[in-house]
Amino acid sequence: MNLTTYSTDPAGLQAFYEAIISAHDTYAPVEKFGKFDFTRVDSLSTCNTDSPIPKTMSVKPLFFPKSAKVMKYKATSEGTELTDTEEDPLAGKRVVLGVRHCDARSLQVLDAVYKWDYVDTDYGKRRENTILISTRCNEASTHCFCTSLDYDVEQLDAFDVAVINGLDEKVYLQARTEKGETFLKENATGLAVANGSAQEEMKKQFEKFASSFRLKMDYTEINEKMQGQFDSPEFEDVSSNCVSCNTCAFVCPTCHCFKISDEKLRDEGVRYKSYDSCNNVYFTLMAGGHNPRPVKYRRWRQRAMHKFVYYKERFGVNLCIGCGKCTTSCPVNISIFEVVNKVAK
Amino acid sequence: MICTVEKIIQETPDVRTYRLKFRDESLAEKFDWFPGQFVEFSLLGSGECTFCIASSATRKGTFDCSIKRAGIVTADIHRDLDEGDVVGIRGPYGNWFPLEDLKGKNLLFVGGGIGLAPLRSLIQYAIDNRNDYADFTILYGARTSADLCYKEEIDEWKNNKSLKVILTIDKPEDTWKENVGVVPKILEEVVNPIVENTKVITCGPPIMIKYTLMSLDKLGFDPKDVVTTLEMKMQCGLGKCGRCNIGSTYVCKDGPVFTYEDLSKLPDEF
Amino acid sequence: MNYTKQIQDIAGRLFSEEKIDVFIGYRNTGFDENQVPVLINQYKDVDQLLFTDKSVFNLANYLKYEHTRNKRVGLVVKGCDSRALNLMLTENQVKREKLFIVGIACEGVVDETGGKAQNCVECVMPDAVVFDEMLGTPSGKRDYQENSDIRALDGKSLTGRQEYFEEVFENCIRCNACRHSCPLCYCSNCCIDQETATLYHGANTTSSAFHALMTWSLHLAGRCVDCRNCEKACPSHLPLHLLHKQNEKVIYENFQEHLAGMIQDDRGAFYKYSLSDPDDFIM
Amino acid sequence: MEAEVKEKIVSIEKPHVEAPPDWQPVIMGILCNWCSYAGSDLTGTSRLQYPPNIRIIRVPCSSRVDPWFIIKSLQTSADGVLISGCHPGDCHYISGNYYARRRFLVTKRLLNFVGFHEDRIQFSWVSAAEGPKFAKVVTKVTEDIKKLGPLHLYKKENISQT
Repeated sequence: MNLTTYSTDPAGLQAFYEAIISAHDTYAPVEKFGKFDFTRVDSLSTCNTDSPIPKTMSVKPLFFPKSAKVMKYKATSEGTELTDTEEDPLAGKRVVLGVRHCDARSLQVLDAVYKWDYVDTDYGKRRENTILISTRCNEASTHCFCTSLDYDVEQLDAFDVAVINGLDEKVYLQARTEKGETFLKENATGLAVANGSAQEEMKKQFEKFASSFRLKMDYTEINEKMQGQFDSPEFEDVSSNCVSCNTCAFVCPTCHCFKISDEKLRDEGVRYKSYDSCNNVYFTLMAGGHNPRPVKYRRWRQRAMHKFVYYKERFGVNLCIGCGKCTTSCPVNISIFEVVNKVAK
Repeated sequence: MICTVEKIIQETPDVRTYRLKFRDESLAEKFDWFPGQFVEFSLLGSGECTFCIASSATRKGTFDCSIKRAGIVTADIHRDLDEGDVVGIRGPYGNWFPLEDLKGKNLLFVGGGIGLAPLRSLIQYAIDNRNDYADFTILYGARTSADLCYKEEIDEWKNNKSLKVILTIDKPEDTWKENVGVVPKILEEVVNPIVENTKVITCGPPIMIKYTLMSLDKLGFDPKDVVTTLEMKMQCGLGKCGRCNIGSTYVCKDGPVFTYEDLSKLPDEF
Repeated sequence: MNYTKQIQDIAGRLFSEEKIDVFIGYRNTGFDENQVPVLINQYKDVDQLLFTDKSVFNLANYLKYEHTRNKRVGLVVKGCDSRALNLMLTENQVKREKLFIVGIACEGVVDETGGKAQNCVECVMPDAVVFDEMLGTPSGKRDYQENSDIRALDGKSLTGRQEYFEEVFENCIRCNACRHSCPLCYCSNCCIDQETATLYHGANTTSSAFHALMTWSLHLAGRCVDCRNCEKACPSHLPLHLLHKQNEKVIYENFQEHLAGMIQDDRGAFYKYSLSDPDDFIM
Repeated sequence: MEAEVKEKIVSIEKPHVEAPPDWQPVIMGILCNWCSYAGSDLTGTSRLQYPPNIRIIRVPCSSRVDPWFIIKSLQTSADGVLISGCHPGDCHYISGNYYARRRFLVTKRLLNFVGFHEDRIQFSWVSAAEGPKFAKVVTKVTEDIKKLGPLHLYKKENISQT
């Protein structure tokens, strides 16, 4: 497979984006109440493809919305009629702009759970019909540690097109998958194919980016050490100032737990699948009153162990991609990086 | 799949058994399950709940779910569901009792309260394939005599010469002629099972399981020979929603039937 | 405003005299300039404590968790935090004799941008109202100011407000962080928690967000002390203070200038009445 | 005059979908057992006419009305809410309606603040002897809400797709 790299300048990139927006169903970060959400956009001026990571919600809601209809029913005197949900609003062909590496990677991680055993068709369709155009950051933000986790940030193929800044105001667009290659061929009409030095420049940019990280760890070591730490007293310590507010799980791009609930109105109703979080007391509370995880540190242990041990055991990847979103949105700034490092000590 | 409630049996003040029949006859043929598996039982408007199938596939045509009134959905089921009503069923999910391993062995069933439901499935299966198994003992306990499930069926079992049924209740009552005491105590004192060539299948409230496992240990049972089914909150039954996660195990896919040996390898979170 | 030294001294003294089991204060994360709450159990950790104008989170919140239950607790409270604590004491959530309260005469904390936070600019009572020891010079009660955001929204038409709030409720993801971070939301079974389902089964829709946030804010009406823990916790950055400030304004204007938690044994505006309450909106 | 009023209302309530021609408002009426419910009874026994749009729920006292009742009914089926209790001073439980009055004011103002027209939530004091007043109140509320049209805000039916 031969993947092409195109080169352009910031103005050319803007023009490229604009062309995409006018030709496709496009989603990009739009500012709302001081944070950025991936929303459908009609013009480039309303969105910010370069939104700062800590203030941007993850791309997860585009694939796993906060509340999705599973089915509908309607009871009449003749009987009950069940219908599948109407057209899924997220299943159409679309392009997502301004995704970060970490976000794109999170979808690869989610693929593992959604595609084992029973395959989630809705999710699969949304994934298939989406083209991700990802921006590589120039600099790490305070809580980022994506380079420390088990994937190659430089050669990541979780998205279709990579946008990478080069030297002298140059921007490179690189196809990373076949889907991206065809997409670029169709859409990058005005752009020149990059010359020989592009690869090197991108590497340089990556090195500069990688050296800007403040948080670094060795994930293999963490994985190994965490395995034996189920009974670690540190969990009680690190979770003592948690307020069990569930924010971390709701903003986390890889958290995928959900609940199923029915909403009814008179004789009709909808069954929804919505987010849930293991930090919630009710998460494992059974009807009989038995709760395997009644206290805070047990729930935190589940969260940390699931991210760094259990998921790895089961699916071979860590369930954390190092975006630091949970830390920035946590009201008391509990850092998952700090937690796992303390526990693994 | 849509099922019709054929019959409701009031087992105890708060447990009812719902006998379900497929509305679509052709589905009934295809629907096959093994003892220990569970279904997702859905009452529209209230939600979904996980229940184990309390009858054996050897008695085809209908299947039973025993439901104890405990939470929101179960309360709605008790209140709203009448004979002739329809419910949604997904399943069967999960794994089942290791039927092959049990062949030729002595079976000791230890059940408590509503925990007899998954055992009943296996008991029925075993009764229907009686020649495959050696000795047969059922130890069943409940809080009071009124809380004993499947009373009629227990009488039937008692009359069956090839099984031994031992009942116990926690609190003494005037009319009660059988054992009094918690299940683990009776297990040690009255049943006193032979350890050789015996498989123990147990299910009940978490606290009972905990002490039963301890006394089984004391009696000298190999953890391999003790089988239990776990209760864990589940919602999707498909290994997606992450609720039934214990360690890297999904109870809904890898369970709910585990041997004591498997359980001791899992983190202590059930 | 920097009381680091004094707080360390007090906490050290309390631990050495064995008067407390836990001390709740702030510490530096070591990652960025933000401060996080910390629960200290022993004397040797006392030097982690600090207090500056970045000590934002309302620590009274921790009195509702298992870590502090049945323990003797020392904690640091600013003006707004102490009002929340006052209400918790009045509503019998904590026992006064188990607490050692370090009150601060607060000069205002900073917000995300580094300026003085809005609720501190409009603060009516910067000094702790309940304390065992006071740090700083009390500046006394200030006049009530109407919130500037409320005034701006009141100036809008009904349609304008409607559009604005529709967007607010649409962006809510129903994580319930607001309720969990609120010190006065101490109910163990909350009516807006999805899974207790006394009211709501829990799809994360706009409709359910409207329902949850409105019910929640009305439960806090006349009790909210404007510490803005909820707003800090909200991952969607929703302007939750608008709902509370609106209620506070109506209550202040109509019910004898009531402000929550200012006086001990004052349970809140809805627990008392006056014969002269406005009646003109009723037919 | 009436056209003018209607135009004004249309201009201030947003997703104003043209009401179907046979549309009738659904009004949730929450009445106190001792005064207003007896009052409505009297209206009936006196054979006074009032619009049938009101759906009545009886509560022991107007202070039994949690603001949540109002929110929930607006969110599910109702286009408007009417709550009625004893006159101040006449409460069967001595002071219930004084407490209720405070809550009602805050609730009404908050709902108005987030975009509900203030006529959608109405309150009245109706004693057991005021049958004609009850008929008048219900007629007025029904007319007010008819002018406003169907309520679409935050309804469960039109919950957003995602």
